[in-house]
Amino acid sequence: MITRLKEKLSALNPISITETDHAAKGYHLDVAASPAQVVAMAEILDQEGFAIEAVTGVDWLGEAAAVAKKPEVAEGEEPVVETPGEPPEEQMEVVYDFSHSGIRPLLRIVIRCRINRGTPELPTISGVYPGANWHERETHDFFGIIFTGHPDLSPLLLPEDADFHPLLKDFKA
Amino acid sequence: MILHPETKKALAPFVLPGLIAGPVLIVGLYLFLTSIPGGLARVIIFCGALIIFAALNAAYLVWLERKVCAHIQCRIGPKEVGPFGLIQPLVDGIKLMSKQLLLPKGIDPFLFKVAPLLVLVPAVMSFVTIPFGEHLAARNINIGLLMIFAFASVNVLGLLLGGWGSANKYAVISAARAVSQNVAYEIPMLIIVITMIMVTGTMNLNEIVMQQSGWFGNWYIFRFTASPLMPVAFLIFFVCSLAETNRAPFDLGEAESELIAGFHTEYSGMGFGVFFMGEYANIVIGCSLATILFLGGWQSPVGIASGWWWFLLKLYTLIFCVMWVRWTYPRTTLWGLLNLSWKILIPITLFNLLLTGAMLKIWPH
Amino acid sequence: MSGYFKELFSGTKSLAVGLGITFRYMVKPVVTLQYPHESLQMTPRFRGHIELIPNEETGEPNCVVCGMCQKACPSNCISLAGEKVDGVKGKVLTKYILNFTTCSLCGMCVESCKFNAITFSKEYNLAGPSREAYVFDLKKRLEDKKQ
Amino acid sequence: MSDLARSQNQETFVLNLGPQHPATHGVLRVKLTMDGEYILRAEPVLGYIHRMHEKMGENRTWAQFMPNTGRLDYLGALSYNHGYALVVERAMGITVPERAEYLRVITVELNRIASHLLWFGAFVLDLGGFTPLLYAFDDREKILDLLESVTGSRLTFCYFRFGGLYNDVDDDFITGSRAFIKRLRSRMPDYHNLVTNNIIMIKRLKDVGLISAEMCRKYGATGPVLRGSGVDFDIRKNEPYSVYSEFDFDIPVYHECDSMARYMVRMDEIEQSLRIIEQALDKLPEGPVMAEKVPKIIKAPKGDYYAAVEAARGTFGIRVVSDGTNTPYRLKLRSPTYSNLSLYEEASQGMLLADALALMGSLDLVIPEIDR
Repeated sequence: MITRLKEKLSALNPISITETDHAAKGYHLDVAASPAQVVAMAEILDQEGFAIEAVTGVDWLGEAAAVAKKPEVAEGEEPVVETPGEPPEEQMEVVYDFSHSGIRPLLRIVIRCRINRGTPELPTISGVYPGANWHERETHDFFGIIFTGHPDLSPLLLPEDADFHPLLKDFKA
Repeated sequence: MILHPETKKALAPFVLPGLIAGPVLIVGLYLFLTSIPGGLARVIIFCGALIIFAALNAAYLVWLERKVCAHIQCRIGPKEVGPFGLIQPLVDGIKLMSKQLLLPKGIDPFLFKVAPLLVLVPAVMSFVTIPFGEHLAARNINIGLLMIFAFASVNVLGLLLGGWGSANKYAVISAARAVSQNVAYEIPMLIIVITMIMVTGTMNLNEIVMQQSGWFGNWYIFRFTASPLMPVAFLIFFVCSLAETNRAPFDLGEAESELIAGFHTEYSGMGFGVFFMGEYANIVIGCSLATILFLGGWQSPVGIASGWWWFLLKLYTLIFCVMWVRWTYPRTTLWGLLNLSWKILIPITLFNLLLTGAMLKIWPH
Repeated sequence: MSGYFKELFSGTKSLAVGLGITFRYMVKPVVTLQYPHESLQMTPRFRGHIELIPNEETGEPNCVVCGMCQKACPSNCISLAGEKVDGVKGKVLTKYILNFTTCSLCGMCVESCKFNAITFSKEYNLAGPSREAYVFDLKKRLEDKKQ
Repeated sequence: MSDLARSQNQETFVLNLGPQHPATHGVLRVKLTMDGEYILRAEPVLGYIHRMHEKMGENRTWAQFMPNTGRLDYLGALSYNHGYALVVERAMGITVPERAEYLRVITVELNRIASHLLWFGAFVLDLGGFTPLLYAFDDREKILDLLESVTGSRLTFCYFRFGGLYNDVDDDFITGSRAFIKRLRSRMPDYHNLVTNNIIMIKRLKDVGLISAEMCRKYGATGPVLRGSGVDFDIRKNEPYSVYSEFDFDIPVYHECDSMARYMVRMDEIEQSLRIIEQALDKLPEGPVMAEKVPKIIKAPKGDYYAAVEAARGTFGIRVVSDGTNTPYRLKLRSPTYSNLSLYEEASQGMLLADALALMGSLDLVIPEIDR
């Protein structure tokens, strides 16, 4: 199953596709995709009989800066002075969890999709999985990520007039 | 029994007088009521007594219901106010009466106010023809049975107007439910009543009771020569009276987990209280009729010492059964209810009607 | 047609069985506790609000004001202060305030304490007229208890 | 608007069910578009008890978040404790001592029974039967007494720690649990005779509220909802965690897809849980209840981790993203009823109000868990 799935997903040319150790990580297949590939992947998983578990986001504010900085310099060494270049774009990540209920042991797949923090947009998969509707709405509530084509992105868990996104790392209550 | 010491102290002086005065009052009342000659004065005095009876019944049936349900659920129920919580209904009544009758915005004030009365008044009026004892009926009219059913069908109007007048969606749904339910259940009930009239040959309630004198084999529930289905007829009559009075498992009108409180959602204070009194008065009427038609009214089961005490005993046993049923079953749905009426009760009662007719032809009474 | 009657009979029977069960429970003894008149003994591990433990010899609190409980508390409801007194190891507690309105009774504070200074009380009859009534001064409570 | 309304071209109205309504078990609001008593559209409106637990997780240390898990699903708090403990143990690579694992299973299963018992009572209450609620509470109270004697609290348990348990159980708990198993087994026939076999219940639940297996998959519904649709899926069997693989128990599956099937799944699960507890009590090994090599200050290695447990209402999944500090970087709680409720809009279309409320009851909603 897992090899077949890997082949099928590889056909879409994802950024990366790795098998992970379930005992250490809790899932079997970790796929990094670009926003344009998400819907196609969801369709493949749907055909294979996967069920949607959750959709969520992770805000990587400050990560780009950390990566741009040199890794920690060992003591005693002269720190290398970086030439200030173009600051890399801050990013957010949308994480899709899928599981297959028909096989034992259970197969879990994670699809990650990096998007720019400034323009957080990616297509919705609620057309493929109606269950993604609420999860995407929730993700929009918490992160402000816009799922294009989503039927209704009004706040679900937050108050109906909420204009803040509490899980952003720069949100202060 | 656990009593608050303060309550105990306050109650102590009333215990002995109460024990003496209670029976004296009851006997006196009985002698007084039976000795009044017929005529307008008798009806008026009886009506006064019946209103008090209905009000006390409503109050104490609530108490009984709370006790029965508590014990079914392995609890104690009311126990703090008075011995065994007996003062609780009175205190509740005072509370209800002292509350504001809130008129919500957008209601029809006239319908809203008149609806509870439309439930209570016909119920109390129906008491007029009920023979509690041989001479203990306000008015012994020869179409008593007909009169009770005439009044009983006004009852549903109260629910409808109350629900409609409340300007509340839950109340309107509930009113619509109550009406369709009442219409559906009036049919099997009336078919049984027709059967009983065929058997008894009279609509005079006291005469019906007289016909069942002697031992309990003479009660109509066991009168197999009239129809072998008599116990079934009694059961159906009982079920129909449950449905007519909107009692569980047919309490669709006030289905609390669906419609909050149904037609009386918007009622507060005594508006609600009157609805409640009407409901309990209707239960008493329904059970009284079942007692009179099938269980021999005030006749003793062994043929001696007949009197009003037998009537009350049978009546309250039936009322206990009503409560017992309520605290046992879940609620039916509207479809389940109508299916039961149209697919089961009506065919059986119709069959019973035909069977009784045939049997009467073969063995005339 | 036979299904109709079968359902009729089985249905009626099921209803009668239900009535039988409720009647059986009705004559059983009650299981409830008449609360204000009777009350329960809490189990030894019951987690009420916290309480200071007095030293067995001196009767003074065991607390050395290390502040671990304060740090462990997820809802910041503990505030304490101490002062240095000569001849005593550690600090001496001067103030221990538990803001019980925000406490979630998780017990992290008791777990984090290495000096056997706080424990759970067994109190559960808690009612008060105002929020302020639930800002407990545990040191004062301990002193009141001593008397 | 659905076809039903269009074809009849009747006036419709909106009924606002909740946020305070006897049937919604808390503060759930459902906006119903109705045609008479028929539901055209039921739109759940959430968030009335939203507390942003995920943000709280980012501001607390790993250990400090543990009490929060008990506040998500207050009826099955221990399962949630377990899920969180599992994910952190997975991240840290901690192995839990055997005795602790067994005790976790025993307490979680007791908690599951308590949750199902309360659901049973509340479900019958939704259908208008009051008395079974009190009987179920009577039994549940015994479980709460048992759990109180080990955990110290009666509802929002916080008993599990990373690497083991808060404290060990005593013999009273063992004998008490055995007595409870006996007691509940003797009372289950009463429940079945009083409720399950009751003709009114059967008429109300049979063929009502159909949820197909396909619909469950599309919406991610799990737990008794999925098992009532004929899918043999249980995390305890499909992705065995803790020591569940050592017990002999069945996963009740019903293929009718109706409310009755979901009801029966839960009732059978109570019996299966009793079986698990019985076996666990028999096999309970001696030993410590806390792993030795647990660091004082938890700092999960960088990376993201996922763990799922079978809670009383379905799969509770928890994803943590760690940046190597003493607080989680991101904490995602995947609560089962959130997914289960999301299919309500589709499933309740064209139903009668009373049946739709029965369907809602059969989903076993716990609102704080949905709103988080």
